[in-house]
Amino acid sequence: QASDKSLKMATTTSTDGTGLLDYLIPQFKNQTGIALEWIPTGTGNALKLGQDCNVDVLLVHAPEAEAAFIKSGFGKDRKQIMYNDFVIIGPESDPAGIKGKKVSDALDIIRTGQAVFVSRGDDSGTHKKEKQLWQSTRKPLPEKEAWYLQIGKGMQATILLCEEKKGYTMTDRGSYIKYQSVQNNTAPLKILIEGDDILLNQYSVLTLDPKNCPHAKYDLALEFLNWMASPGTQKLIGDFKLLGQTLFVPNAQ
Amino acid sequence: MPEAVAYQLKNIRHYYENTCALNVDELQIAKGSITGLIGPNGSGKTTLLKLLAFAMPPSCGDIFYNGKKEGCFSPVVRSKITLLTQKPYLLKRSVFENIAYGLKIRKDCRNLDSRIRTALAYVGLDHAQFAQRKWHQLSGGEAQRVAMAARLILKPEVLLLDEPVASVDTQSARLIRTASLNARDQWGTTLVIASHDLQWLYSISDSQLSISNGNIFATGIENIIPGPFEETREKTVIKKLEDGQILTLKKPENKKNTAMIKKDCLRIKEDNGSDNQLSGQIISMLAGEKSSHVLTHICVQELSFTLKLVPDQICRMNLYPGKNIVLQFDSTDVEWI
Amino acid sequence: MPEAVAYQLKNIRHYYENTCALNVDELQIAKGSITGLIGPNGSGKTTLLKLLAFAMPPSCGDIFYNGKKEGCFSPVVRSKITLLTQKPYLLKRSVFENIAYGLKIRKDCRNLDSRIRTALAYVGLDHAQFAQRKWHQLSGGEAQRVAMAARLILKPEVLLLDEPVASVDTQSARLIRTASLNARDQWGTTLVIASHDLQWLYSISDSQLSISNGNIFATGIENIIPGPFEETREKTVIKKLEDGQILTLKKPENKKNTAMIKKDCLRIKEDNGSDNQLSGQIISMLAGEKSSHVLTHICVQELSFTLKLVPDQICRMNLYPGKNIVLQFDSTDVEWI
Amino acid sequence: MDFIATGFIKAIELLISGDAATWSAILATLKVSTCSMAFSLGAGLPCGFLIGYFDFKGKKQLRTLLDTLLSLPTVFIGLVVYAFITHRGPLGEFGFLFTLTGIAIGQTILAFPVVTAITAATIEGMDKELKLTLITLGAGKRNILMTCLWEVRYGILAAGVMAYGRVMTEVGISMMVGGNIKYNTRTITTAIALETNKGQFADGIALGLVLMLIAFIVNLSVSFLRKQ
Amino acid sequence: MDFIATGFIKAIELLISGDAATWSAILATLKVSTCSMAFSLGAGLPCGFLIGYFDFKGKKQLRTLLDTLLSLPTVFIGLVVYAFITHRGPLGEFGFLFTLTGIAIGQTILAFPVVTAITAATIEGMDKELKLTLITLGAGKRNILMTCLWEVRYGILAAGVMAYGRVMTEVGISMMVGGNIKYNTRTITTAIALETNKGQFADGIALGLVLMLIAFIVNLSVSFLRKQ
Ligand SMILES: Nc1ncnc2c1ncn2[C@@H]1O[C@H](COP(=O)(O)OP(=O)(O)OP(=O)(O)O)[C@@H](O)[C@H]1O
Ligand SMILES: Nc1ncnc2c1ncn2[C@@H]1O[C@H](COP(=O)(O)OP(=O)(O)OP(=O)(O)O)[C@@H](O)[C@H]1O
Ligand SMILES: [Mg+2]
Ligand SMILES: [Mg+2]
Repeated sequence: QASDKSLKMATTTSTDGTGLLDYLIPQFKNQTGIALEWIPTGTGNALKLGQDCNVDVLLVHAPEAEAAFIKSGFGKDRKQIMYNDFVIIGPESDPAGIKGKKVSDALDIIRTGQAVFVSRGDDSGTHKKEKQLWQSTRKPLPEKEAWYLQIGKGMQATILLCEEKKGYTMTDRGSYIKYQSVQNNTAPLKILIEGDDILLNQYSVLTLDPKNCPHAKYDLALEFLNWMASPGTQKLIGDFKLLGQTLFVPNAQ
Repeated sequence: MPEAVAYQLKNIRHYYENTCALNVDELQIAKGSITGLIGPNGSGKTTLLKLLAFAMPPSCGDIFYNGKKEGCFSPVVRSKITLLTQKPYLLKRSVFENIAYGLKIRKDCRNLDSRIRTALAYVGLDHAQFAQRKWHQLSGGEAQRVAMAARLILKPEVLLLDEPVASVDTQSARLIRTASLNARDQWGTTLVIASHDLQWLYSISDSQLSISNGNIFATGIENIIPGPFEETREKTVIKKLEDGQILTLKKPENKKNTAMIKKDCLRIKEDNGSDNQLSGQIISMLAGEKSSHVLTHICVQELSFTLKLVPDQICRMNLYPGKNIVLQFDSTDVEWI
Repeated sequence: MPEAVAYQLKNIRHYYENTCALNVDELQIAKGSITGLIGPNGSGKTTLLKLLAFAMPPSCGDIFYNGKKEGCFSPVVRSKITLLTQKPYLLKRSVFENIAYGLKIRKDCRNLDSRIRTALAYVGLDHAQFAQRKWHQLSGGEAQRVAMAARLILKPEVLLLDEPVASVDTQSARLIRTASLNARDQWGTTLVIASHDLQWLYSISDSQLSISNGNIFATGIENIIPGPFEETREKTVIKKLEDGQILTLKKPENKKNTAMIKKDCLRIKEDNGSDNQLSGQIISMLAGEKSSHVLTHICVQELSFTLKLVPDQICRMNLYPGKNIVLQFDSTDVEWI
Repeated sequence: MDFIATGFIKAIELLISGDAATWSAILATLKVSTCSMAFSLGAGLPCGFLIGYFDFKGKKQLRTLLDTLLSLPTVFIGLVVYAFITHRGPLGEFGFLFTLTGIAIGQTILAFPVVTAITAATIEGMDKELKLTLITLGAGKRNILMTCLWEVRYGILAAGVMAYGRVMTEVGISMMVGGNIKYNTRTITTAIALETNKGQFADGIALGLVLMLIAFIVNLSVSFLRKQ
Repeated sequence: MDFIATGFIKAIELLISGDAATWSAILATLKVSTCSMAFSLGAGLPCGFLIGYFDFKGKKQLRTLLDTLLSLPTVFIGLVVYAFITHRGPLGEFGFLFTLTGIAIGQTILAFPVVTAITAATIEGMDKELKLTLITLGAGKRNILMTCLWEVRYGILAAGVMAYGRVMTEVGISMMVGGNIKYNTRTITTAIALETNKGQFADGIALGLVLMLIAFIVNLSVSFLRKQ
């Protein structure tokens, strides 16, 4: 009985780590009777799991990779669900002096000043976004430079390493709020840049193409997709707060 | 009816790496016999016993047991033949469990306790005192005797004993002798026993095999004269002893370098007929198997000789241990091996 | 000048768990002496030797070496005293390395090769043939002899030997005897030797200690009559032998249950003066240390007795192994232990 | 430093309060570790025995190979198992992916060389006389196997606890093959990894302590096999 | 399945092409594993010897504790080490965090119980006669330690390769304490974890093979200690 009304979803660590799914999914179960299990992992691995038909549905945030995924015939439907925004954080003293600057200018200052910049370097949605920011400076991506640390870890670990190294990094707002809450709001890293258009981060649900994955539960996946986009759920997302701050902005059309 | 044969060995050679430790062209061991195995260290006694126990296959040659070629894990071999190894190893459990092990393997656990009591009594150990001891709570000789009990309890068809009395006191050696004879008489067990305690071995065995350098002689306790020898111009070789005395022996055939003299060919001086006259000293005299003769050890410098004497001669010549005598034998009585 | 004392033991008790394995009130061992240790299995020989080697501390009591109380890792003890253990253990390396080990520890590596050649010769092993063998490529007796060589090469002040000839052939036993005497004569080594080969032990030791149930008697090779005994109405106890013969002994003091008779108190029947008359058989006769007397073993059913006879008596009475005789002793000559 | 102290307190809270997620992870951990230990011991002990007991050509090479297998990274094992049991893999139809069974398979592969290598080393160090003694007492092949293993039981015990430690602490396989699904395939180690990744160090410490408590209880219960 | 085959080819390419990131990870792995093995052997062999050689009160309890330490999850060790060497921690001023030294410290803690436990078990299984023989040959305490270890060298070797396997395959410590910084503290295992997380399974397999190649070479070079 459980087997026909259950779904497996691969998702990024941020949706799990912030507690959003723990908040949403029981309601999904209540309303539809579908038990959803999720596998928190990197965006790259999540897409791979979908490609191999090991899950039924995806919740990820890498628009370009998602488009490619559908184009290759692995995915079928894609629906934007919500976004959050990225911020650039650094030591409160801001030794490089980037506070309030435009993103591309700030990155140029970091590059020329050789201030430590910590990159997730894990091909996650966040990492892809960060690379996009560097591209916006129209200079080659930093790689082996000593000040550019690619650490290949999750967001929290990246922030903590950044704190140790007294450097700068880019993070989604949810992770930053979480970081602050763990540190009892005495965190030495502060938000230095926010609100730039380029810093928006779109989350979408993808269903798998039944042609590629005939065994995947396409119908249930579609039900989940629609449920996520439904006005009720959208309101739930909007109401989800951590330390009194909204993390995700619902934007399903 | 010819005597039933337990073992038949044909053209056995055993090599450790490249050295030949055993070299037996032909050997038969009769059922129900007790065979003593005598030879210096490294002569191949243990090797032979391991082969007889089918604990390792010979490098080449065939061993027949009851007329059949057997292998290591043949059920006949494993359930009927047992070997008391030279360094007895006790399993890391109690004495009781050690002795019971063989029976448990055979799934034969009736009256276990009383049978173990009997087995311990065979080797002179008290059940109450020893049965529950751990393997490491025993003295050297006690461990040896527990190992012996673990073999006796199996009532084996063949009992191979490798120095069963090496570190055992005289009283217990006598018990082991009684138990061994008992096994033969009651269960028809065939025994092969290696030991350096010639007196003990002689008192238990029907016949003896001498081993030297891996070669076997079925003729009993022989006298071995090891090389080197010097050649002379005549057809003889000589050996000089430490005090200058000289042995003269007939020349060996090719390559053989160890001389052997039968006990019967040795005489304590009465006439002057022999070409070898050696002054030596009697060290010990032991009662032979049926008390009708006395085994006498004589030491001539670095050599030692064994003679069989009759009580008559001893009394006539007033022989006693410690007495200096002259030993003689003919150089032509020597055999080369 | 009084004889120098190597060891002095005072009120030594040694317990394994709760059983007392050794109980020595007072014992002295003179420098340069060779002491034989005789006793049945489990009597405490190995325990005593381990204590003398300071390899383990006694449960209580003091051991003085050269007048000083020493501990296990005192440099004097470790460099001067060595023990050949009952089960010789060879290190997992070549024979050469095994023998060299003690010297290497002492950082004394001059002429290593030639010294090892000498040590091997002491025990009758050929350097070319054995030096490079691995520890597991040896027969039982060869291993024993290698272990002996490893002790001899150290030229120790004290050499403790626990059954050095247990699985060694007669020829090598003689070599080990020579080497031991040599050690005493050349280096002044003090030796304590435990062995069940009484003939061999008797031929090497100046004096013997008998051990029984952990108790030591300094009087030499004694005759022990184990219990149980039955009490009679008079002031005696008796022991019935298997064939019905009866021994009568004076009553023991409290709790003692093992009887001992000195060799000198045993006689082969000439008169009729004793209350114990036992018919038995001579089993063996061995030459004593200085050839002036003959050790004679007599078996009376399950008991065995040892006598010291002079050649004279042997010739007069025409004694020889195998002869049936009557043994006699006075019940008052018995001591209880 | 604070988070270690906090972790201690949290560990006690987790256990007392009966936190459902924690207990589910504990249960999952116990299930897979029991399973994988049973299989790896069942296969590893005989294999180790054979390798240690017999002398054969190529033994040394085999031992070196076995030692190399000890360095199999858990993620690597996870990947390989994944390749086999993924939906499109040769064993896809059994649906082992993201199940405890899948994790157990991977952990068995992880523990097998550990058990085998230590058993082989222990059997090799065994007194050669034992072999001879058993044969001469009439032991068959099976008896020899069982008795030898029992004789060297301290070594075998070491093999067991070592493999157990390996299985209990691995993350790569559980993560890769199990998928770290809450209330299902989340084990204590993947939970620790997750908490740590979230920056919840105190929770990580707490779960680590819980894991060690389990290990302690298990080790205590096999310690009767130890020499007294 | 394909990615395993692809991984094989990629492994060869990585090594031949001299890929800078891979070689940097190889070097980092070699450095920390050598360091941590040296320290854990240096401390673990004597400790294991003492525990196995002497009989003392509480020995059994100590052994159980040691067995429990075998189940120290690497992430847990990583967290504890992190707590000490973070710049707010008691050893913060040394700046060990996110350095290879930090990883080596953690891995030493990981390998120490492994070495100690197996050494103790091996020494415990040693023939009691050896002890007596060494004493009677005049060996001092140091000689006894060294000779005993050499006598049971197959067991010690097992302890070594087992600890090496543990050190080579752990991810938690390297990740947590090292920080997985590319070209700096990224080791092969953290690189594998990363690639796997990225879904680059073939790269994960390739790096895993590289790791095992290193382990193979190391094991081969100590295999001369094995019985011939
Ligand atoms: N494993 C082995 N490898 C090489 N040579 C060996 C091995 N075992 C025994 N030998 C050699 O084979 C010969 C015969 O050995 P064996 O053990 O049969 O002698 P033995 O007659 O029992 O001697 P002992 O009286 O000392 O017990 C000896 O020269 C010995 O050195
Ligand atoms: N480790 C031990 N634990 C308990 N009892 C022991 C232990 N070792 C020896 N014993 C007992 O102590 C007594 C003396 O033992 P010891 O080894 O000294 O005898 P031994 O005279 O050397 O005998 P053997 O002639 O058999 O070598 C024996 O009764 C023996 O059973
Ligand atoms: Mg032998
Ligand atoms: Mg003894």
